[in-house]
Amino acid sequence: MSRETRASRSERTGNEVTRELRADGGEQLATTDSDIEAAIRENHPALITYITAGDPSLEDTKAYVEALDRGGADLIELGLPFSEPTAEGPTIQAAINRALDAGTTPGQFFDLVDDLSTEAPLLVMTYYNMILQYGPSEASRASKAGAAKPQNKPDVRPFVERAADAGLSGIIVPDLPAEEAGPLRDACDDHDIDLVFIVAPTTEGERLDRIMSQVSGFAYVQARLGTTGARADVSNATHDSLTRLADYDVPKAVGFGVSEGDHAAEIVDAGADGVIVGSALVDIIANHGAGDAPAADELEAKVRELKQGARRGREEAPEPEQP
Amino acid sequence: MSRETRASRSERTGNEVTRELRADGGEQLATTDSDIEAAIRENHPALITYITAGDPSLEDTKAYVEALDRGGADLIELGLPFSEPTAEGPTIQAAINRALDAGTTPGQFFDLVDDLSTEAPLLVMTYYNMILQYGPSEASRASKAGAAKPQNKPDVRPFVERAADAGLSGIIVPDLPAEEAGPLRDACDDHDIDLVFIVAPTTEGERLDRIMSQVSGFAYVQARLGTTGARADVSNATHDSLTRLADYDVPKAVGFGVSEGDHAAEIVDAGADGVIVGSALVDIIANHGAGDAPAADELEAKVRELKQGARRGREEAPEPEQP
Amino acid sequence: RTFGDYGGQYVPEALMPALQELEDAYERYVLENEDGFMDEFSERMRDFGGRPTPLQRTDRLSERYDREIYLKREDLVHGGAHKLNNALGQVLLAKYMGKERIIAETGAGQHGTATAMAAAHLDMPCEIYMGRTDVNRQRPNVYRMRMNGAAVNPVEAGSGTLKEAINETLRDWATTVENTHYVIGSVVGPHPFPRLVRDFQSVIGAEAREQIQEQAGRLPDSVVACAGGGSNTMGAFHEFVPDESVDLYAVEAGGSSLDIDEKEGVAPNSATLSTGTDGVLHGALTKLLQTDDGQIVESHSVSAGLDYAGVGPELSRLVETGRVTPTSVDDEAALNGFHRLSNLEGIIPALESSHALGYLEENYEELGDLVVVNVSGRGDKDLETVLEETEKRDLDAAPDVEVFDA
Amino acid sequence: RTFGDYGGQYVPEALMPALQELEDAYERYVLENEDGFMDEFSERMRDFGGRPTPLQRTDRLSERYDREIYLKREDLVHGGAHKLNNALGQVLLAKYMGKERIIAETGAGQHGTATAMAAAHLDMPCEIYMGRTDVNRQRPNVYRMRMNGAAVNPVEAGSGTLKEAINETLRDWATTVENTHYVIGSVVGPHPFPRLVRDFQSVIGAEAREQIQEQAGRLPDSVVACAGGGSNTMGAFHEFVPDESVDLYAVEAGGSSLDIDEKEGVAPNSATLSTGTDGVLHGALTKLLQTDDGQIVESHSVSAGLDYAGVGPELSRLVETGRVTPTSVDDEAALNGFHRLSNLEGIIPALESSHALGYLEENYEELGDLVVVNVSGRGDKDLETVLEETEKRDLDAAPDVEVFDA
Repeated sequence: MSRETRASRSERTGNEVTRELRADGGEQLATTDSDIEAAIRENHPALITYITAGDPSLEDTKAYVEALDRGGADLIELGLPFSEPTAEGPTIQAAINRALDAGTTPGQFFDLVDDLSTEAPLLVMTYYNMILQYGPSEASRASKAGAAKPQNKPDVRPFVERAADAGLSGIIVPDLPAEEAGPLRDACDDHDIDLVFIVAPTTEGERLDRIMSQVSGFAYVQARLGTTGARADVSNATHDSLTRLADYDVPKAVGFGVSEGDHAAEIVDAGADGVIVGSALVDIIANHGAGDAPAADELEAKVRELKQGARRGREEAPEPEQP
Repeated sequence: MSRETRASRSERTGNEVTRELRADGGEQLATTDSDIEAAIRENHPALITYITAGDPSLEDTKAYVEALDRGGADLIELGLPFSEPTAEGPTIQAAINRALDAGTTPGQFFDLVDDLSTEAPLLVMTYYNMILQYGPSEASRASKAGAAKPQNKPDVRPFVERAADAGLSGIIVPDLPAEEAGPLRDACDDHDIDLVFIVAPTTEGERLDRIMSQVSGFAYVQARLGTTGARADVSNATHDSLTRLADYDVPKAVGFGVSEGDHAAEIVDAGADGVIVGSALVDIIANHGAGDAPAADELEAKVRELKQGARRGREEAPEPEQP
Repeated sequence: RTFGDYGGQYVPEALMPALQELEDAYERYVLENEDGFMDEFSERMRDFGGRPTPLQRTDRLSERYDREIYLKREDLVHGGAHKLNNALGQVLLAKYMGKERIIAETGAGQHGTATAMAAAHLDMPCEIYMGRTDVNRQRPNVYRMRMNGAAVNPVEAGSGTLKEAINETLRDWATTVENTHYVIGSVVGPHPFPRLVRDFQSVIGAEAREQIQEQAGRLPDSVVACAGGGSNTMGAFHEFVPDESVDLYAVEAGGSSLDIDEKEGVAPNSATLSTGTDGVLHGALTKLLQTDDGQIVESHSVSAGLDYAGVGPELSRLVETGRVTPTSVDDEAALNGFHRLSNLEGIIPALESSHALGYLEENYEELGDLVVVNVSGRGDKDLETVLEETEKRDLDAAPDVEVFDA
Repeated sequence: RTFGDYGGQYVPEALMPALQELEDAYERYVLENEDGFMDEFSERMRDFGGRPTPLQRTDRLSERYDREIYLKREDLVHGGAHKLNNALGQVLLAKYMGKERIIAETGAGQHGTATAMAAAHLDMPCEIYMGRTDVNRQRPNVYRMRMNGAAVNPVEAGSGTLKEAINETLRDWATTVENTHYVIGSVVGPHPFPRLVRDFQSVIGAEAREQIQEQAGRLPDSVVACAGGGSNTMGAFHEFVPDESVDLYAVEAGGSSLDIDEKEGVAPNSATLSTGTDGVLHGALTKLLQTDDGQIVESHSVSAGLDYAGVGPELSRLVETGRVTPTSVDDEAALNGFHRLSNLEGIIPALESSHALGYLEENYEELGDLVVVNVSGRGDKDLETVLEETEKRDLDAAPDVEVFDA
């Protein structure tokens, strides 16, 4: 039995994102699949990659995104840096600091995205305050110059609008739980952008249902408690989470700690539709420093290794039961 | 009218110290005058000198005492050093510290006094604890080796006995007010030793009577509030105190701050029977340091100057009224 | 979950179940006194913490300002500040909830020392995150925490101050949330923390309200408290909020200037209520010091305890509705306030509290005839800072600096 | 004027009228509450000083020693120790007497800071004498005094510690006695100081006696307090002296050894009641650490506040009559006591008070089922000393020293 998700509910309500995800590996595509869902389904098991925009510069990021694309990434998450990255481990935290030190702004970020044309759909990953503050009106800007003047309430719509314009397919907000996501969910719906939610090892019962009723694109399965960061093994929590999610008809991608092809294989083996790799790629960028995109080749090779790992996992995976 | 003093009371009670001090300058001696009273009377106005025993060594002290004697001191106070000289100013405090650093003990002090034969009678000036602790029995000494053993109560008699044996004529104890002086007063009486009390600028009324009823030898008139130490002027307090004491029939000697012949003159002029000089002499000793009694000549000259000053004061003094 | 639009729970998904569990515990133990929780809390605050603290009528300040000035003496709480009210409450709550481990962040070290004391008292293992810069400049507080048996984990990231410590504690909590309680140090963070901390701190105002009526025969015309995160502020104000006749003044750290350097991402102040804009930080929608883009700026104050770019969401709301008046005084006024109280009343106040005293000096005429000032903590911890800062300036209320050289 | 043979007034004649004046004021204001003096004193100790202090039942110490251990929390008094009880009392008395100036001596700075606070509070000019060595090693206390508006006069003589400071203060007083009151810091000195200070401090025991009966339903089996000069000791004991069933333990500083080096004039301890002999120091006949000749020796203790070669004459008498049991623990036991209370109870005690806690650890079996320990002050002031001394030793109760290096 398939439990209700945003996808299945949308279908019933006649929403334009009407679609059906088949748990047998995505062979059967619904016509209104989003770009993201389509990318996962078509390339199952999918490899989702993350790097931070502006690390170490936006020029480098452009070259690195293209390298990820060449290497076979099926989806690419681009981090828009925020000064308080409380959900990140040391690796991505450092990347974000490098990007901020380079002066990366949301405006420049969107300009970069405007400039990119990759095969893989792009998502932006950022913290909620960056979304709230984007593109304030002239009146609001003026109010910040002095003390205690009236201020427009922050609004998520300018950000989502600009993201849609730039061709972004999805948004991930690590500090926005389903309970607070109403305004952003609505704005994303209005602009056909997927809003990805994270499912944690601690997410169970009613809360799991609530998240799954809001998620679109894919469910970001957090492999373990804690923060992002490359680790040497795959935790039991991953297996448990995938088991808990088995009945929901939305793609599941596992992140937090995936660093090697073998991890990818094991995760796909455990039933995931995709793996998300971030810190392992950011490490490569960090090791090469600034210059003329010196990490591009290594990134491309790493993505290839991971993609192969994921495929190996698929071959080893038991045949999924039909829903 | 002459107010009652220890001297006049003793006379009435048939005590062996029966004597009468005449305020006209001591021409008329009572037969039982103490050595100290006799010295003041015979050499009126008397010069009383103080140095610290053991500063900088007991050998030096012997030579210095002899120099004071040669210079014309009429009485010589020898300080027995105590570690907490709370009534002293910086000069004598430093002298006491030098004496303690040199290892001066009460035993050595008395040995020195045994050795001295001066024309001027000698007094010991020390703090009460030195008197209390002198010459404990063997049992008491033993008790101090361990913790919390029974202990003999400290007693003033061994000290007074030894002082009498050594030929000391008087004792001055700057931290022993009349109220606490009973035991020492009794012991001194038993050994024919004078007990000199200090009269402060704050001493008035009943307390003055109480002190004067216990004093013997002379009343040590404290020239000003504060501690010992050479000063450049003679205070009003000196005049006030001498006026307050005018009716008591005991010699009055003024100390605390007398440093020059002119001071001595002024004090005698104001009606004192003697002047006490300490810090000015200790300064000379301090300036010469250790060696073969290098300050002796200068001490002798200083005493001569002071004695002449006191005599000058006497000549200028108005004729005292007959009692 | 919110105060008007302010508040909420903007945290990683992994923490949400813990917040729900905490909300449940808050309702049962704090609001409903289940198992006598609040009774035990009050008793321990009395016997261990030293409550009630006095409300002291000042002789010399009252004369100086020609009105009745009362001080609420939170500097006398065990540990030297109001911080224990909250720390003890939360550690005790964690014990009732069956948690096995306590974590907390600390900036200057006041909340860390309070939490370490409470954890030692209640026999709970405790780890404190503290920025490397703060560790190095607040050694005595590091020693105190360690002597109380807490581990102190230096945070090397960023500028090594409070913000980084909070971030790192959130990361620990995201990893250990199942057996660990995070003792947030102020009325900030996601729901239910702002309410929970406020309720533990509201004893300040509850006592003061009763004491002033007993001692002065009526409610005060105004209550003045400094505001950083806002825990002493909400603690002092909460019970007076329904008393419409009582004006409430939140005095923020004006630092050296109220302007923000957008380019450098630096605010030379911590006057969030006075100058901040709405945004989300550390789990709540509230007023913030941020750039137009939404990056949080480095705040600054001579008082480390006020040096925070956010503020409690309930205070944002009370300012929005006009119930609380946001104000600020600059570093110099605070330093003068420190010296003035030390010199006139024999009470060395925390530099935080000195802001309230600086405001009193500058604006006493607006405060009515009967004023309560919250002295949130004692200033022993600030001596070195005050000496350094006093040497740089020509302060009216300070002793000649040379006297400190002898 | 005496306690048995102990006590008296062994001072220069110039001071005697002032002592008589003080005795008169003591009788009128303290004993007879003339002009409501004692009422004002109590009120100020409540509002300014933070009294009453709690009597806290400990959870973990009680478990450790398998008996009821209560702590009297004088560490919560304004300023951080019981010292204010006396300082405020005397400064207030000086005001009632029409004196215009306050002087005091201080060793580690606790009495000096308390006096400076009291003088600021009561608007009295104040000068504190402090040995040069102490000035240099107790900078924070020097700053606190100066911030409270007091002048701090370094005393260059001798070893530059407490003894020299007392001597110098006596010299000042001998000069200025007509308009100046000397606030002696303990139950020492000439009559009436030992009684006066005791009476101001006896609030400790008066509160504790009432509190223990309220909380435990009966009088304690024993009261344990550290003893240097003895003001917290007499303060804690005085009200219990008539209760024959209550054993009273005065715990002295055993330093490194109880032996005296006669030749060097040095005692490596301050265990005056335990090992001293009768003599006169600073105005009173009492037990002293002295050589056979009567020279006062340099005492030593890891705790500066206990480091004194004399002791209050009333304590000498109470030991002589057997009412008080003199005991001591060494530096190491005190340091362990410091760490143990910090770690187990979240209370960082003064090193002075740590001696009482060290005695508790070593002798709890003799103390009965219900024990009151006086925590005379807080240990913030001692952090540096404790760190230094802990590094030199292998202490059972201390955290690993490396944790302080991070």
